Amino acid sequence: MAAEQDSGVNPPPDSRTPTGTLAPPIATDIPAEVLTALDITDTSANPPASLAGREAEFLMKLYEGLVRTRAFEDRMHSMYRSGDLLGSYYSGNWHEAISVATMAAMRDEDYFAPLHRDVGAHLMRGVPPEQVMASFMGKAIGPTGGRDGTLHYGRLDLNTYNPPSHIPANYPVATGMAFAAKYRGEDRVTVAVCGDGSTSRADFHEAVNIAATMQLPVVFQVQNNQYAYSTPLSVQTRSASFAIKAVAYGIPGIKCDGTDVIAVYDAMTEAIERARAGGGPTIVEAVTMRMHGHAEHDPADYVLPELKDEWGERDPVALFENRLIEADVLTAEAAGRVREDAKQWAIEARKIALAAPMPDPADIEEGIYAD
Amino acid sequence: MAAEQDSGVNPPPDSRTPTGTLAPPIATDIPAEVLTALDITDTSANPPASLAGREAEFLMKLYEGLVRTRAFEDRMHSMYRSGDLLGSYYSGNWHEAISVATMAAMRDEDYFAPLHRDVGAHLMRGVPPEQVMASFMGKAIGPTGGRDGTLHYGRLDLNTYNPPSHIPANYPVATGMAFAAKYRGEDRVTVAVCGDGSTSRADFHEAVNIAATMQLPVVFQVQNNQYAYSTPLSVQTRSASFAIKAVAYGIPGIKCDGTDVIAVYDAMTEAIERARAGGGPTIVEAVTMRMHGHAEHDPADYVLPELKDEWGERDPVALFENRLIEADVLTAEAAGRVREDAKQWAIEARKIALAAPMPDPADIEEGIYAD
Amino acid sequence: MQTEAKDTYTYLDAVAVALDSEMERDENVFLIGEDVGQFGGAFKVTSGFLDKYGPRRVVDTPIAETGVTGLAAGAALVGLRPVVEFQFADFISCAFDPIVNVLSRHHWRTGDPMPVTMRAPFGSRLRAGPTHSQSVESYFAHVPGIKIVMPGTAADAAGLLIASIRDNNPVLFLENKYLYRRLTTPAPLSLEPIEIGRAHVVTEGTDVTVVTYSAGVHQAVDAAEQLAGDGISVEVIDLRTVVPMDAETVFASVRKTSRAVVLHEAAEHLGMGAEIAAQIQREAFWHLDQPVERIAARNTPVPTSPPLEDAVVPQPAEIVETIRKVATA
Amino acid sequence: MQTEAKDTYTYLDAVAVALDSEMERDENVFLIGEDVGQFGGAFKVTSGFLDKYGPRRVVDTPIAETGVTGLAAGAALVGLRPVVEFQFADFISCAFDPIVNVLSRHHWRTGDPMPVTMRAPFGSRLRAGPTHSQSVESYFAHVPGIKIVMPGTAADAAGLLIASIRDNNPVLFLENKYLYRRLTTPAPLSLEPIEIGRAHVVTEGTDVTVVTYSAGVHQAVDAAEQLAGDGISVEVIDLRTVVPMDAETVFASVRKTSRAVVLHEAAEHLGMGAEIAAQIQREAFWHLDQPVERIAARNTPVPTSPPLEDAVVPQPAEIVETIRKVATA
Ligand SMILES: Cc1ncc(C[n+]2csc(CCOP(=O)(O)OP(=O)(O)O)c2C)c(N)n1
Ligand SMILES: Cc1ncc(C[n+]2csc(CCOP(=O)(O)OP(=O)(O)O)c2C)c(N)n1
Ligand SMILES: [Mg+2]
Ligand SMILES: [Mg+2]
Repeated sequence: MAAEQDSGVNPPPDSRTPTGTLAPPIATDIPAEVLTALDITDTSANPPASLAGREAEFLMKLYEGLVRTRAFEDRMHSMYRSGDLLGSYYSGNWHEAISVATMAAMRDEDYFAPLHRDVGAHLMRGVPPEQVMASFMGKAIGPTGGRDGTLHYGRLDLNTYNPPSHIPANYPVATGMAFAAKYRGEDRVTVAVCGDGSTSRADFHEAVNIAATMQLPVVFQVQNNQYAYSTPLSVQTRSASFAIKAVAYGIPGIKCDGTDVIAVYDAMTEAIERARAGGGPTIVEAVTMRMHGHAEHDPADYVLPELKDEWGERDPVALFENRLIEADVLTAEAAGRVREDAKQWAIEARKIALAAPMPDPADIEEGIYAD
Repeated sequence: MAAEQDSGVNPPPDSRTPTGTLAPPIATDIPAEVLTALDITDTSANPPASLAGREAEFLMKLYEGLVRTRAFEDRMHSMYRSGDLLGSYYSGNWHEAISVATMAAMRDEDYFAPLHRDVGAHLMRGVPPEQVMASFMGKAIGPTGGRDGTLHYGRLDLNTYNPPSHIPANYPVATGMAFAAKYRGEDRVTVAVCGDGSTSRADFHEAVNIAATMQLPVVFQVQNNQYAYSTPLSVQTRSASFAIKAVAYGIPGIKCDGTDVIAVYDAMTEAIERARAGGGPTIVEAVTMRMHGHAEHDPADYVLPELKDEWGERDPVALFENRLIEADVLTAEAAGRVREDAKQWAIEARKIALAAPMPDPADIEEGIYAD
Repeated sequence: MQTEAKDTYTYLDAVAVALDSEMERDENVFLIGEDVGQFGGAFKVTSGFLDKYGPRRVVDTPIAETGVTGLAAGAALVGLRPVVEFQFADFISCAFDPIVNVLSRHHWRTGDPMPVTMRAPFGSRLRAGPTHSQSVESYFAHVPGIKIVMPGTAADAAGLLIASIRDNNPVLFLENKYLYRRLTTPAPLSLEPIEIGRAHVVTEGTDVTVVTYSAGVHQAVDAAEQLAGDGISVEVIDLRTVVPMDAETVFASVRKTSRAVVLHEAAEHLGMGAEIAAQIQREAFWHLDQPVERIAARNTPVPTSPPLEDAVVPQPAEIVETIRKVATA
Repeated sequence: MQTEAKDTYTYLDAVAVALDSEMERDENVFLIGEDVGQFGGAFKVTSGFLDKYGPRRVVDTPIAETGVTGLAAGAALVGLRPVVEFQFADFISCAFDPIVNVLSRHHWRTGDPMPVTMRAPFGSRLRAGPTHSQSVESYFAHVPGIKIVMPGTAADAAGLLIASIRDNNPVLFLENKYLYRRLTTPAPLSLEPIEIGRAHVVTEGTDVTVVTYSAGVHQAVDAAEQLAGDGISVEVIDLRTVVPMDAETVFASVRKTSRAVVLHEAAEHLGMGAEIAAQIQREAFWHLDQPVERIAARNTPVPTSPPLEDAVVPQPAEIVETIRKVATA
């Protein structure tokens, strides 16, 4: 019977363990000199990025962002469980450092093209939390008034693109936003985000290649959370890392620890400032772990327990909190207050979202065409 | 006025000179050790591959293939000019060494997924020359009986896929043929061919990535002829070479001189035998120059004269003929006979094609569905 | 595994059982798609298949709809019978190019085989919004060479999927995800193939013909029952396969009833209803007492929010009233 | 440059002049596509534009239809007005996904602007075979939110292209490549925009209405002239834009003539003729003396060989006879 044959096209399931944990293949397989010659930086195996020389105000801003994002996520998880949402919720747990650092490294006028795990980024950009909630509830106060839902809450007035589900359709769109900025001689940068799985698609390849040949001011961030739905990295790509894919496009690549908010901030800052100065695109890979299911309905029992345990230790919010306390930027007591504030803020948002009306269908056929 | 501004998104036209001539960027920019560490071989700047230890019979087979292919090309050029064809002809001049060497490196039972410049490969695989001509004339004896035309003459009974115009649609199809061979435990290899321009598309990326993760027995050949229609390499990609794009997929890459039939043979043989042995895909880049227009209607005046001159010297047929004569494998007289035979063979084919009938439209609506 | 013997089979079970039986029967059949292996697919249709058939025949892929569809074409060309799963029908847009330019035309161009089955869960009413609710049959129905199969019942899902896999052509097999777990059929589940291109007269009637397919069948039958109470006799035709379409069954019915309504959840403009109405008015013109009416979604994307989605996709009251109007005008 | 003052303008000249005038008028308009720069495009429409406008506004791209279309969407979102050239309409299949899932729905979802013009040379009769002869309007006409403009004359090509570029929506502007150099219009060429969504009654008549667009207009007018000799009065309507369609003009004509034929070179099955016939039979049912007939390509790909292509795409005799039959039956 077929199942017993060993001419398997894929390796058998047990051997398909995810690769790309923080002892990354590129650091072990490819010598550092080689990476340097290729313009690939890998800081992901380094000790945490140093806090030295960073202003307390800045560090506290990051911290508050992390805590708020986590508080929001926690609220969404319980809203999912209590049936407040129309469908599922795409958790960004363990992505908080990436979202918050990315927003900190960007200017308000920079364009942002997110995907589904970037809730923290939207919150940092100024989308009120009740609007995000409303998007998952079909409420009239959602950014699309209930026409679209779930993760589709990008607001162009906040220089953020609202992507469709098709991943990563935001990548080509981001090249266009960057094209426009360059066309007009503005020094805005565009940041596009996708996941490890999204890198396998047409849109990734065509967008990065176009942006590279045109030297557009865009940063392509890959949030490597080691899974695409149930699919581990080994089924997604055979390349040594996502950062190293930059070689195929003749641009620089950076790989960093996605649970270290400072490391992500430094990587994104380097890439963004290079783009702003006319140096073209960079691929920035931030490595983390998807700690929940693809969305809340998914128990994710395909994830190896060891991997969950290993990464469970690396909570980007707790890690940063501890470092700030160690560095005397924060006290445990102040941290408690920040957390409590954030919790109340999220609870308040839920109240508003629950009380908000459903949209009126009267004009649903309008708006197919712009005037 | 806009034309005078210098915030150009593309570099100004004059600076868009083609890169990637045989002093290739990767050889100069990226140290050899780096390429080795990445499993990229670049023999394209080497002296011609040695003839030592190759059997005369084998060398003569290559030579005859080159001469026939050239004779066929010459006939097609004049048939285009005399109005024998329905439309244009896509010349494979200066691609002859790639086609002939590739076929020599393959077994008959290996699958082949060509594109539009591979006429020599079809001839070597056994497509009668009048059938290829008929395909450009809409004649009933063409491989599709006039339903399709021009370059669409792949014959599955010769283990060759017949591609549509969309480039490189043959790449994903080739992964499927390779998948089937692996599925059945056969040791057939599949070779897929595309041009430099085709590498920018979805199909290239998705196919190579899939084949790499599944370790399918397929070789992805890129015929880098430095132009895609009018588009030079610098507009197509910023990567140092096409071979090095293999890094993005975690597979080996080889770059070779596409005007040296032995160099291509060696590169393809290495890649094919690796695939046959279960070692997965390779990207093989063969560098040449497109010496005619994209097709015969195109005067190609966008090509820099220096480039045409430089490459004009590198006629793959003449180069090999001279080497065989130098090595005493061939005499000038024998060469003349081979050339004259080939010319008559092509003239004969034209006669057959001209005399062939047009297809009968009676059953044109049949065959939409297979039984 | 959804394929064990059961008392009743859901629409989803039926798909799984059909897949299982074809894989048992023919070594050349294999499954390929995103998350179809250990995870069993986003809707769990292929749950347990990896354990039974192994990674050779149940193949997880990168996220690459273009490439995977092309791969299926290449494998089919040389003798395999791939069954591709699209996670949602909406993502088939990413495979539009190979479906149109490789799969659909290849046999006509060359005579080579192209037996690829493409399974995709489609449709609305799950509050899933514009990019998880699309009806995609019209994207492909204009293109010669693709068959489009859209079963409305669990029994048809099984029989038609078996026929699709055995068919030597590219078949788009569109599973209505709203029905997956809402519809059941009692055992035994027949594993006889059901001929592609044969409609099924679900309820016979004399006053008006309703031509529909997929979930529309149930909406039409519900409406027919309600209208029967008012003395209106509705004939409901389930096309089952929209390409090729069993036009003769439709024309025969309309010649009898003289009135016709087409119902589908795809948007009206250039939906299948346009082709069906155009054919009916041509072939049964002298029998028609009323113009052919179309009941379809508004010409908008499918919204997420419940009141909005309900305003866009056909609702029971609209269906009943439109049929009544055509039957009684 | 095809844009200098001339005595007569070809259809191709008209497109070039319109592009030039919009680029002069609006700094936000830029051209993007494969080989559009120094080479001037595969059909030489943009010849000379690089010299005049420079590489900032005339942008050659890698071969990447998906990516370039997405790029255009992003640029349009933030204030530019991209004009994308597809080398052949056949290759727009590679941009189906972004057109459907990004461009078409974005304004409806968000209220954001999406002014992208997509130019593509389409159509048959050039012996160019299955993948260089496609008519692609039906691929997109089912999708809400895209306008589809298909001029049949040089003057309309200019006026409608200007309107398309100024339109705040994604517009598919389909140029009939058979007409490029076969059709001329005398100077002066008007550069007034022509409203999108307005049909043009090309010849007035009383016996039968022919609804058509693009090259079909000339085939219909030729047939009308021939039939006039037999005393049959044909009204030819050039839709000019197939989405949105000027249905009122069509209905008014059919109410007058009581007979209708739709003509296009796309395949019949779910071609625009299906939608048009379905609408006519509904809105003018009581006026119709005959069913609406469709003249269209056979439901096959477009073959290369002349006798085969002629058997597939509508020919003059078939057009004349079908119109005569409908007019006189
Ligand atoms: C073109 C396309 N195919 C399939 C999907 C379904 N889908 C949504 S998210 C997802 C996994 C994405 O993985 P990754 O890019 O790693 O992002 P992550 O969810 O891990 O953040 C898939 C397969 C999609 N949205 N688009
Ligand atoms: C998807 C797609 N877009 C555009 C074209 C039109 N086209 C045909 S060949 C060609 C250039 C191909 O260049 P390259 O891949 O370098 O091959 P070469 O012709 O140089 O051998 C283009 C743009 C096409 N066939 N398919
Ligand atoms: Mg992921
Ligand atoms: Mg080339």
